[in-house]
Parts: sequence; structure tokens; C-alpha cells
Amino acid sequence: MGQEEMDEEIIRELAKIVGDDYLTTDDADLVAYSSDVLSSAFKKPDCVVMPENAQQISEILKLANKEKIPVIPRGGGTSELGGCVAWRGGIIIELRRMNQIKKIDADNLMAVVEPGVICEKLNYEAKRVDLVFPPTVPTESVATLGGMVASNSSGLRSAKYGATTDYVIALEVVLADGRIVRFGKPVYKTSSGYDLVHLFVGSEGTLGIVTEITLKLKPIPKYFATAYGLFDSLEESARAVAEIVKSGINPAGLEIVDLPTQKATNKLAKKYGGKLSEASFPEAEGLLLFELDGRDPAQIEADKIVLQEIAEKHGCKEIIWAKNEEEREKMWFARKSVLVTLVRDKPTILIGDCILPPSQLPDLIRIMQDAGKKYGIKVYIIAHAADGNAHYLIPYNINDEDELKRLEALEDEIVHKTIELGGSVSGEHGIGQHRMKYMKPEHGESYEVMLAIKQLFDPNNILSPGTIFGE
Amino acid sequence: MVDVVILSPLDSIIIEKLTEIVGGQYISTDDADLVSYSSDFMIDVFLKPDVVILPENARQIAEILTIANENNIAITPRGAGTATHGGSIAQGGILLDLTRMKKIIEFDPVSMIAVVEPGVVYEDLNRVTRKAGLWFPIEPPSGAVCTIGGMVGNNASGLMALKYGTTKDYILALEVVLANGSIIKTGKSVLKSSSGYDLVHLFVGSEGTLGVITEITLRLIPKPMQISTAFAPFQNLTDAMDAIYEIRRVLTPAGIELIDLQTQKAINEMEKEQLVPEAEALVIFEIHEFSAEALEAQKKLIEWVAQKHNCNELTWAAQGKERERMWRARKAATVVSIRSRTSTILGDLIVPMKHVLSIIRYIQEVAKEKGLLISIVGHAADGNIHYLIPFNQEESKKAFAAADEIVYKTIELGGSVTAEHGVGIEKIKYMELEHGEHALNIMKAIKQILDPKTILNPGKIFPAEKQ
Amino acid sequence: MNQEKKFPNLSTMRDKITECVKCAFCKADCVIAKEILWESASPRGKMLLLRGLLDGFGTLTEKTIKSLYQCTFCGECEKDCLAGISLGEIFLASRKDLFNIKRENIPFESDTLQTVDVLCQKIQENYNPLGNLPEERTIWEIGQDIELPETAAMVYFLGCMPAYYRKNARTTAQILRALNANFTTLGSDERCCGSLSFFFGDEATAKELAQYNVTKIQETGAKKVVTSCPGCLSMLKREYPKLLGKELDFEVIHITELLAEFLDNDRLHFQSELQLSIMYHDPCELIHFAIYDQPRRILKAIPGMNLVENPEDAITKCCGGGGGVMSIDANLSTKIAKHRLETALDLGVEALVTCCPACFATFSSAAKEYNLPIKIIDLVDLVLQSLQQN
Amino acid sequence: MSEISFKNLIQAKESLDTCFKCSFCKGNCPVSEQIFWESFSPRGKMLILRSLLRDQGILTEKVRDSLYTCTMCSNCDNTCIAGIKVTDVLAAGRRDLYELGKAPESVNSLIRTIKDSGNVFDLSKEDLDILGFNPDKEFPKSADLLFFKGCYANYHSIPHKSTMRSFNILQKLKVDFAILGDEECCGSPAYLLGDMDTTRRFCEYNVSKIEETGACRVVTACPGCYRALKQIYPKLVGKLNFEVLHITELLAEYIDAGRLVFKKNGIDKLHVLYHDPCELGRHCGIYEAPRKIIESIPGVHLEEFEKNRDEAKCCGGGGGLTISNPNLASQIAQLRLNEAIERSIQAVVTACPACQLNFTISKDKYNMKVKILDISQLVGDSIGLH
Repeated sequence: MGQEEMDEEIIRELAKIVGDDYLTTDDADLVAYSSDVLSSAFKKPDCVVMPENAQQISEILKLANKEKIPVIPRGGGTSELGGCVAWRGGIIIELRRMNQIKKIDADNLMAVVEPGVICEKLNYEAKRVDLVFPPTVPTESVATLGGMVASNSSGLRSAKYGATTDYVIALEVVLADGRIVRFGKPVYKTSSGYDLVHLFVGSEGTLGIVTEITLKLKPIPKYFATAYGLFDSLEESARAVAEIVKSGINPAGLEIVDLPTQKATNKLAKKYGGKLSEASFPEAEGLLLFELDGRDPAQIEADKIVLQEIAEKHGCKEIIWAKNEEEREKMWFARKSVLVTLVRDKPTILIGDCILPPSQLPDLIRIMQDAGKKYGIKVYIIAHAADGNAHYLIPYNINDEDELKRLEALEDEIVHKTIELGGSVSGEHGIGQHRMKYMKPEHGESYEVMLAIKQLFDPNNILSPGTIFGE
Repeated sequence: MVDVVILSPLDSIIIEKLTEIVGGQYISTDDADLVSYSSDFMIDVFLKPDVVILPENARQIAEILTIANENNIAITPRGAGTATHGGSIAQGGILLDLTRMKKIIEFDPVSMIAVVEPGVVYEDLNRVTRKAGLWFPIEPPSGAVCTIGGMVGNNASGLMALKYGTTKDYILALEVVLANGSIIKTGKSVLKSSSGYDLVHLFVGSEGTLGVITEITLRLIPKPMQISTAFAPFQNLTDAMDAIYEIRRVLTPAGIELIDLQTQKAINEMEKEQLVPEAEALVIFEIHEFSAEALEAQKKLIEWVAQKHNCNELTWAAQGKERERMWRARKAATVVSIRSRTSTILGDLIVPMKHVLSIIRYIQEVAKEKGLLISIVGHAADGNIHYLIPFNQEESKKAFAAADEIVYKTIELGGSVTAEHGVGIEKIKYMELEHGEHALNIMKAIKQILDPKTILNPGKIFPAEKQ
Repeated sequence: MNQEKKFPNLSTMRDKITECVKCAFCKADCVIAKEILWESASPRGKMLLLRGLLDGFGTLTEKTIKSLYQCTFCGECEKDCLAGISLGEIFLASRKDLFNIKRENIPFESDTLQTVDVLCQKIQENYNPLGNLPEERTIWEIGQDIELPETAAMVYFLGCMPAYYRKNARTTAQILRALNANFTTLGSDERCCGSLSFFFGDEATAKELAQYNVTKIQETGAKKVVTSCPGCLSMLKREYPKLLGKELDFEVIHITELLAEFLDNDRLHFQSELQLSIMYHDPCELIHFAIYDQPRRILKAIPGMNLVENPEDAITKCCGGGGGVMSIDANLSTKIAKHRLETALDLGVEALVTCCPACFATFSSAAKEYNLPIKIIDLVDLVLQSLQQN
Repeated sequence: MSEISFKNLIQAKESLDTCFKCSFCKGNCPVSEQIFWESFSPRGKMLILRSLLRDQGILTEKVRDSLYTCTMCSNCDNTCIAGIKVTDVLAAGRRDLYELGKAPESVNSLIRTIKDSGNVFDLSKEDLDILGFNPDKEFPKSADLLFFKGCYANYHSIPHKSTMRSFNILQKLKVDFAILGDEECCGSPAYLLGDMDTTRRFCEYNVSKIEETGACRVVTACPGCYRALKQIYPKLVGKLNFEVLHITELLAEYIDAGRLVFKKNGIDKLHVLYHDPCELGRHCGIYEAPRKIIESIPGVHLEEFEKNRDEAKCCGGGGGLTISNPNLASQIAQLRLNEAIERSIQAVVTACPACQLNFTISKDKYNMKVKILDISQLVGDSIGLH
């Protein structure tokens, strides 16, 4: 494993590969790379390198594999589960320098990008040819496509547009032994041999380092219709979601925010003021935030009527349509401010990402609410309702030993109950280090198959060790 | 032509053990059964297994596999056997016919999720889900007979892949029996997941070489009611493709099909009626919507774009007889080659969209140069072109040479040798060229992990190492 | 290759057989394949077995023989066949070859061929497959006070099941009398139309019976023959000309065609109301002659009758009894018939109506065997009941 | 505790612990867009300062370089979801480094210059006469309104011209105003670079000088001075008894009062992009006044940058970056100007001498076809002052 002090010889070797000013062992850099969004993770790497291309990464890995030094690829570093932390020291590979958009191919509705490209930058360029990369993550101004592929992120519009995995067509990957391999072809369908592309999507840098991604793009939606639906109960709103999705109008966004969260956001938004003060929810027992999008205004109008009918048929007391772009912004701003206001209140926050079939979303939310009551911890819940993916947001104080113990018990209970109902611990954020303990309970036998595949690709366990597999 | 793999032959003690597992009436070594499972769609190869078994559930399959693994006996899972290129036939060993496992285990219309056994026929599932306004939207041409298990094995797709994607986009979880007899569940019955490695997509499209799939959880979507189809005859291929590119950039029709002139002429001749307009390039558009207004809007846009590329006799057909006539013509486009000679090579290449024109031109050149009738019918909007080469016995060498040339050109253009039919036996020889040595070795290494003794469908996808 | 000698008929069709691309589309609507999951029972399986026999990579086993005799010749597979092969002809050719093979050349005891031989034997001797005596053919006339002239414009050709099971014959005759149609029958001279011999491959007997029946009909001078059995209709109308190598000089129609004619010429007036919700089952042989709407028009003309159409995507279309399957594997036929009855029950109708004695028999035994709460009614019975004053 | 005491950073301990490294601050940070090392991103800096405070992280040269490679543009403050004022924490860090003598040599030498010459350009009053920059003579020593010129206006030719244009505008509008003959640097550079004593010295000097003139309103054309007077001085000497205005606020006031009226002036179809100076917009919230002025000039069409108002990208010229990393400063400016070129817009208008200077240097360096205008030039041209 990574020795305490990486010896000079290796550092010189690495510097020869990437060039002196793209390697650092300076303590400041090691500190800057010692953590990701997870609050309790502070582990300094032995050094950080910033390669320019796959060839350099290949040489780095050949060296690391020989010397059994951990290597951790890292894009925007916004994973909140310790996914890109050097748990056992070693080399962090900063991929931000590989930020070329190699090609946006309008005819093929495809883009070829390097892993360090920022999501917002790709969409800025794609917009020029009327196309978009649909997965919308709140951190799009910082998140890199390499990171999104690594954790198969989805986000606010997954109801209609699915997750990153639906858009990855081909990958260039550097394996642990330094081989540079291409998986998949830049074509829309294939049944040719095993699908290794999707094996890498969501592998969080434990199977190899992605150095080029071929992505599918979609025509950019032009028209939007956004609304709040107020229901008397969460169950009713969840049932309405099921009917709406079944009606075929295919809404882009369908978010549920439970009442305690609405109240907290409104209260804290006022308290912290500034731009935040614009965030306000109408406060209903069952609140739905819908959004329809498309390219044909006539269709949007037609879908609005259908949506209104279904919602009212399922006990929706009132639908507040956003009259203009500004009101629409305000509605989404409130939704995006939930995390912001909670974090303002208490510095550290635990974010969960459990998922069940959509029909069982009310049960999942109740599991979370009951666990909160049982352990006396305030649990705020928001959900991508159409996917059955609920996030629990639990602000906590890192120095309160007792609260930390109760918090762990609470999270264990929620996750184990989700797994018992046949659900998964992560709909979109990934496993990283924080959720390793849930892998065996959730996957049972196929955990062994995953481990066997990991050992095949990375026999010396040098790629992001200490994540996904382990206690 | 075929890498025939003989693992240890079956002796009577093993047959007895197998009979104990499934019961006498679901196991047969009768030659009638060996012969009737000896071939599959379009391939002129006949391989007889040693024994055919109709298992009832995963437990029986696990026991069968344990015996097979201990005694080095090849085992080949099979659904309806409608895959092309010999994916589900085997020389010797055990053939598992899964059509007896045809229960729809669960259908949750609210979550739009269904759990089925592998033997469920595609249309039987849709007949049930249609009642709740939902469907599994792959629509493979063999949908009346093919099984969902087979579709998962080959990552099947169909006429509507442009809008709805392929089988792999709908599979949420799989129960699989591995070569060592252990039963594993990969994926969860949830609509998306970032939890560890995506093993589901590893098994989808593995053609029974990694495990026997015994339960499939799949996602359904609402079935659109507003459907209309159009014939758009174009004066030349370039106009047709330009129109297709332009339409693709702004909206996603359900399907766009292309039929070349030569095939259209043969259709009208075979059907003895003017079924198709006989233009240089006939494009069929199909759009699916939920509201009439949306349908109208899309129709106008397609008409406008088609007109821009000088196709001015675009005719729409609403649901019902007219629309059936149009799709009968599309089906006839494949049939016409099958009926013209004793055998036919059915190709399934796919190239990046912008090379569609060049690959079609290339196929036409190869046809001219070799004096063969090659019919071109395809999902042009995906870049997926089916080339059909009918041939008599004496033309077979020439036909297979033509197929090779077309495949090599496809790979040269950065395409893949099979978009939807799978590799089976006939396309093994192209795999190294398409994937490159490294990727192919990784696939073999994964096969080695899950099936160390290579008992699962040996000789498929990549040449099996001889024992 | 001794295969040509062993399977002469099949060998002449070798090209057609090798054209099968094994696409399995024929399995979509084959009632046999839906019931027996073994591939050998499906039309594709049969084609592979025959190719195996001709090319030598397959050997003749009892299961091969049984599979070739498990086919109702309903014709659905031909509609679905991608390669446009007429499978019926090929399966018939295989049965001819199997019938003619010297039994000593078959290295095992074949139960199927045993049953085939017994039945063909019976028909050759008693001119009916039901084991009755030829003279018993006119028992149906007892108590019917119908005088049948020597010659008439039309002959009512009964067929074995109507004649020996009597009810269908009596009802049909009563109807014809009520409509005072000028008709006669061949009486006890009538012999089996030869359908079963033909489908079992005993072409010689079928030809003899054809020759005999045609001469008998010509003796009556009738220019029109009506029959209440679609099996007989198909033999007389389609197979006799081929067997005898010449066109018949008389027209052959089914009872429902006749009744429809009367209805159209306003000579069929129903008196009494019959409150009944029914589903009409199309016999396969009538489908072959596209006789769809005549039976439906007649049923709709009966006051009070509520005809519910069966869903077009119903799982099965054939009753499972045709092509001799009822004799070879009765239990298979009733299992297939059960699906049709279940479709009718799903529609919520009280009765399933058909106008074919074979379908009628198959459905009746299926209803009994699986005690399904549905009545099986012969169309002619409804017609007769409604014609009479109640 | 470390043997080195970080007395300024300790006050920011709470913010350092709150930061949970969500990286939102990296999203719009002009430095992170060019330098990919995490240690140069605001998040990296926070982590470094946190480790300095907590477990005696080694104060390496990289810490110094990282801290001083920042324009203090406060984009990070605007995007921080935890509501942390990151720039305050970084300023505290700089103060500790400066006080411990660990600041970069270029910073120390600039501060020495400011201390000795009273301005950033090391020019004396006499030099002003030679350069012809010294208008002291024509203006009264006291009035209700005082125009605080600032170093750029006093000592640099390009901003000097724009400030003179502001003078002419006010004169044309018959506004009488005084100027400080012996004006010294407002102290903003010293504050940003970490020398609080010098900042305090200039603050006290300038406040007393202003109070001597009896002015109750002070206007300046430089957002740096504007922010120093408006936000920093009160923290040092308590509430000021004069109001502080930026020139754009004053001109907007005159437009509302109908005192400043624009007539047709031969400018036709001039499309301009308004660039919000960080210290005017994000720090002090002045967004609409400059826009109102531009929109009321006939023939001028105001266009908006993709990122504008509180999300506006920095020109790269602030926070001392032009001396600690001049190359980076002009690269950042180039990126901002690229948008104008892509959208083929002729001119970028700003209301800050530092931005104007930095854009001009970058435009020339990368010979970019776009005009850089100060708002007062635009106003002047359109009321006939040539």
C-alpha cells in the first residue's frame, strides 16, 4: 500500500511523465485535495498530478501498478461520499486539465469530451446547435462529465431524461496495468459482445480511469410549464404522480417536498435574507413541483390540461401555474434553496439517496419520517417522485458524539428497511466510502461477482482503494 | 465454418440425475427433439444437442448447471430460438428450453414495473400490460413468438428503437443462475441506481454465455394513443438522408425506416399490388403522441422538411387498415429476399449516422461488382442498415465474400457489426477487428470469472478455447 | 440415398422444405405449439424433422411420427410463414409417406401408426371411422316422416358424424323440409367422404370413396350438394377434383350458405324469439372457403339472439379437433378447445355456437372434461328452434 | 496551538469549520477557470487556511502564492451555499501572512511604495504637474460635493482621461464640487493586500481632509475607492458624516431629476455590453444605475453578458492580481472579452478604471477587435463633450 512517505525516486519518475509544474507534493496542495464534500473525510494524498492525456495516465498507472501505489482519479471533487479521497494515500490524478470538448457532432446528436469538461460548459457549447446533455445536476457549474460518468448522476429532470448511463455510448479507459482500451462504438445501438461501457458507468474510478467519453445529446427543450400542486396528503400527491407519469405526458420534473422541509426552508430563507429571501414554498401537506418541457407550445398546452385534470382527480386542491419565466425561476429557486437554507442553519449535513419503485414512495418517506422521530433527529425529505428516489437531508453537529451515534443508527435503519423492500441505497449519488457497509446487504451474491470483476481489472487494488469494497 | 466444441458427452448416469431434477416428461434424448432444436433463424447450420430439458424454475436450473459444471457438459439456454446467426444452437451437451417458464410473476401498473419469467412471449406480456395503458415498447418483428429472455440475451430492438431505445434501456434487475449453480440477483426493481457495478447490462446481450437468466424485472412506459405513419418517396438517397438528419435534430419520431428501390420493386411484384410507390428511396415515418394537437404539429413539421428535400407526395395513414398496409410493406421488404433464393444472409450493421449514405453506396457497389441482388432495408435514423443477400448454393462463396467486405467497411467507418441481432456463431470472426485485442481479452477474462470451465453456450461471441 | 425411396412424396418437396428459414413466426398462432411446448410439436419443429429425415441428420422416432400426426391443418401457420411455404401440403406428403412405409421397415412399435392403421382399416371396411355398420347410416331417418325422392335437384350429403350421431342430420333435414327444399340423400349408399383417410395419408382409399360418392350423387341427377359438415365440404369441393383429376359437374355448398341464400331471398322467416348471448366459432374449413358472414347473418336474423364477436387477438382460433388429432390425441384436442371456451367465458356469453360437427364434439367433451359453465350449441339447432312456433 | 499565531484567522475559525467543501464557489471563480490546481480554488484556499489553524499545516510558499492569486471579486461569496463570506476569510489570511512577513515580495514592495508616495504609482505631486494631471488649481477647496479622484485618476493616463471627462460632465451640468488638493490613496490596495495599519493611516488622513472641506457628499469614479470609503472606513473610524456616491449613482440621480438630458448625437446602433465591476456590483450592489444611464443614451443598445449583475465574471484586474500574476489577470480579461467578440458586439462599457485598464491591456496583448469604454466617456460623447 502507499508508503508513509512516497520516496523521491517515484516522485521524480512521475515528474518525468507529466512535467515538473504538473506535479506537486506541496502540503498546501495535499491539504486542498484531502477531502470531498463529506465533512469527516480529511486524508492527504502523497502527491497530486495533473496529466494532459491518456498516454501520460497510462505511464502513471504502469508505474503505480508496479509499485502498488494507490491512484485516485478526480474531476470536480463534488462527490459527497468520500469517492475521490486518497483513503490509503497515493497519487491523486486531477483531470481538470483534460477539459477539451473534442467534438459536438450535430448530425449524429453526439459529443466527444474529455473527462475534465465541466457539465455547464458542454451545455453552453451544445446550446449553439440547439442540443443539450439532459442530466441536470445542481452542481453543473462545477461537476465534470468524468465525475458524472463515474457516479452515474441523474438529478432534477430524471423523470423524463433518465440518468447519465442512458447517454454514454463509448469510452476510452486506461486500465490499472496502463493499457488504453476503447469500449463501444459511436453508434446508437449494439448487441456486439459484452456491454463493458455500462460496467464502467457508475464504477467510481475503481475499474479504470476514463479518458474520453462519447455522449448522446438531445434536442434542447424550448418551452416550459411549471406549477405547484397542493394536496391534502403526501400519499395523494404520490398517487397523482403515478397517474401523471402513466398518462404519457412525460413531465420533465416531478419533485415532492415534505411539509417540515417547506416550513424550514421558508423560515430559514427569511432568517438569512439576501437573495435567499426569495425562496418560499406555498406550504401544503402534499406539495408537488411539476415541470413539462418540449419544443412545441401546442403540445405543452395540451399536456397542461391533462396534468390539471389528473391532479384534480387525485385530490389536488390547487394548482399554481408559473405565469412567466420569472415565476418559474422562483419556484425552482425555492426547490434548490432547500439544501442551502438547511446548511446555513447547521454546518454539516448528511444526504441520503434511497430508492424504491415509485408506487412505494410514500412508504419510503414514512420510513424516513418514523426513523427521525425514533432517534429524535430532524429529517428533511425531498424526492424525485417519478423515480421513487427520496433524499433525506439531516443537518447535524460534527462535534456532538451522541448525535453522531444516533445519526448512524438512523441511517442504518432507513437503508436496511429500504433494502428489505427490494430497494437500493443509492439512486444517483453512488457508494464511495460512506456507504460501503450497505453493499453486501443490498447485493448479496452479486457483490461477490462485482468483487471478482474488480480483482480482474485491478489485481493490486490500486484504483481508488477503500471505496465501494471494504467494511 | 463453425468452431464446434465437444465437451464430455452425456452418459446415462447423468441423464438419470437430470431426469430426477425435472421429471421424465420434461427431458428428452429423442432424436425428434434433438433435431427440432438443431437450428435457428436464417442460419444454414444444424447442430444437435445430446439432451433437451424444459426446466420449470431457477432451482431446477441451478441443479442442472451444478451437474453440468462438475462434468464439463456444455449447456445452451434458449427462448424461442428466433435469434439469427446460431446464438441458441449447440453441438452436443444440454439444451435448456426455457419456454415452460412463462409466468408473469408481477405487474405493478402504478410503478410501471413488470417481473416476468424468461419464457414469457413478448406479445403475451404486452397483451396484459396494454389493459393498463402500458407497454414494453421494443416491438421486435418476431414479437408474436420471441421470448423476453431471448430479447435480454441479445439486447433485441425493433422498429421503434429510434424513440424507445433497445431492451437494455428497460431492464432493471435480473435473477441469473451462474455456471457454478449459484443463483444471484443483480440490480433492483427501481428505476435508476448508482449502487456498485452495473452487472445488469453485463448480462443483457451476453447471449447466454455468462449465466442463465431466470427472472427479469423490466420497466414499462405509457402507450401513446395517437399514432400515424407516412410513406415519403424521395427522388434520391441524399435528399432522403438530409431530410432524416434535419428531422432528427428537432424531434424524435417513433421510427424512421428506409427501403431501397430494388426492394420496393420486388415487393410490388411479390404482393401483386402497388403496395409501395417505387421511388429511389422510400422513407417510412411513424410518430407516436398522446395528444392530437401534438401529432398534427409533428406531421406538419415532417411534411415541411420532406418537401424541402423535394419529396412532395408524402401520404399519411391514420391507425387502422391503411397503416397496416404500410407496415405490411415494410415486413415484405425482408420477406422478398428470403423468398427469392434458397438462402439469405441477413446483415445488421450500424454506422455513425453521418456515414449511412456512404455505407449504402458501398453495399450497392459490392452488389454490382459481385453480380448479386443485395436488398437494403433499415432503421436509417439510427444508422442501423440491414443488408439482405439472397443466394443459391452456387452463389454462396460470392455471397459470404460480399458480406465480409461490407462488414470490414462498416468497422472501418467506426461502426459495429451487429446493432440488434447479436454475434452468435456467424459473426465471431469479426469480433477482434471490431473490438480490438484488449477489449476482447477483457470480455474473455470476464467470461473466465463467471464460467471458468466455459460450459455456458461455448463457441459463441468469441472462439472458445478448446478444452 | 434410400431416403428418396423411403419418403417419395417428401423428396419431391425437398426444395420447399429447405426454404424454411426457421423464423418460428408459424408458432405465433399454432394451437398445437401453444399447447405442447416441445419444439418438435411446432410447425417449425416439424419442418426441421422432415429436413433431418431427408438430409440424413435426423432419424425416424415415435416422437417424430407422433409430432407429424399432431396437426389440425387449420392453416394459420401458412398465413404467418415468412417464406410463404404451404406447410399443409408438406405435412400431408409426410403422412402419405408414413402411411405407405412397410411397417416391418420401422425398427420400433409406433402407437401412432397403430391408431392410424386401425382407423383407415375401419373406413375401408365400414365406410366410416366411427365403428358403425354401413347400413346403420340411415338410422337418423327413424321417426322423421321424411320421404326422400329417388332423384332431386339437390342432394343433402350427411357425412359420418351427422348420420351416425343423428341429431345434426335430423335437424338439418327438418330445416330443409320446413323450407320445402327439393332434396334427397344417398341413404345407406352414402359412404364416408374420405376426409380422415385423406388426412391420415391413405390416399388410395380416399380416391375410391371419392369415385364412389361422385357416381352415387350423379345417379340422383342432382346439380347441387349441400352438407352440414365443413370437413365433407372441403373434401368434396376441394380434394375430389384433385383426387379424380376432373372437375365435378355439381356444385357443393355448406348448409349455412344455403340458409343465407334463403335469408337473402326472404324465404327464411324466424317465428320464435331466442333470448341467448352467444359467441360464434368459425370452423377452420369454412375459413378456408372464406365463409365468415353467412353463419353470422343467420344468427343475427334470429330474434333475441345476442351475437358477441370474439376478440381478434384471442389466443387460439382452432378447436383442436381437426386433421385427425381428435382420434390420435383426444386429450390434446380438448386442452386446445378449453382455451376457446375460456375466451367465450371471458366475453360473458352463455353459449358457444358452431356449425361443424367435429368442432361441436370437441367443444362438448372439453366442456364436460373441465366442467366449464358454457353450453355448446349447433347452429342448425338454433335455426330449427326459431323456425318453429313455440 | 501552532507556534505561529494567526490572530486574524482565528476570528474566521467559525467560517472555516462551516465550509463543507461543496465546490459551488469554484463554479464562477475566474482563477479556478484558468488554474486547475485545487489549491488555487476558493475551496482549496479554505481547506489550506483551516489546516493552518487546526493542525499546524506547514506554511509553504504555495500557501502564499495561492492566497495572493485571487481578485477578491467575491463570486465565491455569492455562490457559497453555506453563506460564508469567503473573501473576508482570505483577507484575514492575507493579513496574518503580511504581518508575519510571509507576504510575496511584490506585495511588500507595492505597500512600501504606497506608504512612501501616498499612491500606487510612486508618483509625487510634482510629477502630476509635469504630467499635466493636476487640475487642483481650477477647483474650489470646499463645497457640498467633493470629487474623490483616486490614484488611477490622478496618476494613470487612460483612467485620468475618463475622470477628466466626469469633471467636464459635472461642469456642463453646472454642478459645483471641490477636490482634495492633497488627496492620498484611499487605502483599498493596502487593505486587499493585508496591511491594516497603512489602510487605517490613509483612512484617518482622507476622512479628516474631507471633513475639512465640509462636504456632505463625496463622489468617486473608482469602485475601489468607493468601496473603501463606503464599507472599510466605517469599520475603522465609525460612521462617516458624509454620504459616499459612485459617479454612476450621481449621474442616474441627475437623469431622474431631468438635469442630465441626452439629445440625438450621431451615435447610431452602437451595441454595448455593460461589465459590472466587482467592487461596484457584487460588493456594493450598484447594478441598475449604470444601466439606466446607458439605456437613456439614444442610439446605444445595452446588451447583457451571459453572466451579469451579481453573477458577473471578474475582469481579472482586482485584488492585486495585476501585480502578483499579471499574465493570469489579462487571460481572465481575455475570456470575458471573448464573449463580446463571439457575439460581434463593438464595445464593452465599464465604470471602473481598474477594469478599463486591465481590459485595455488584455485587448492589446491579444489584439482583440473590441472597444473598451468608460461610462463617463460614453456620457460625455453623447452630450457633446469632445
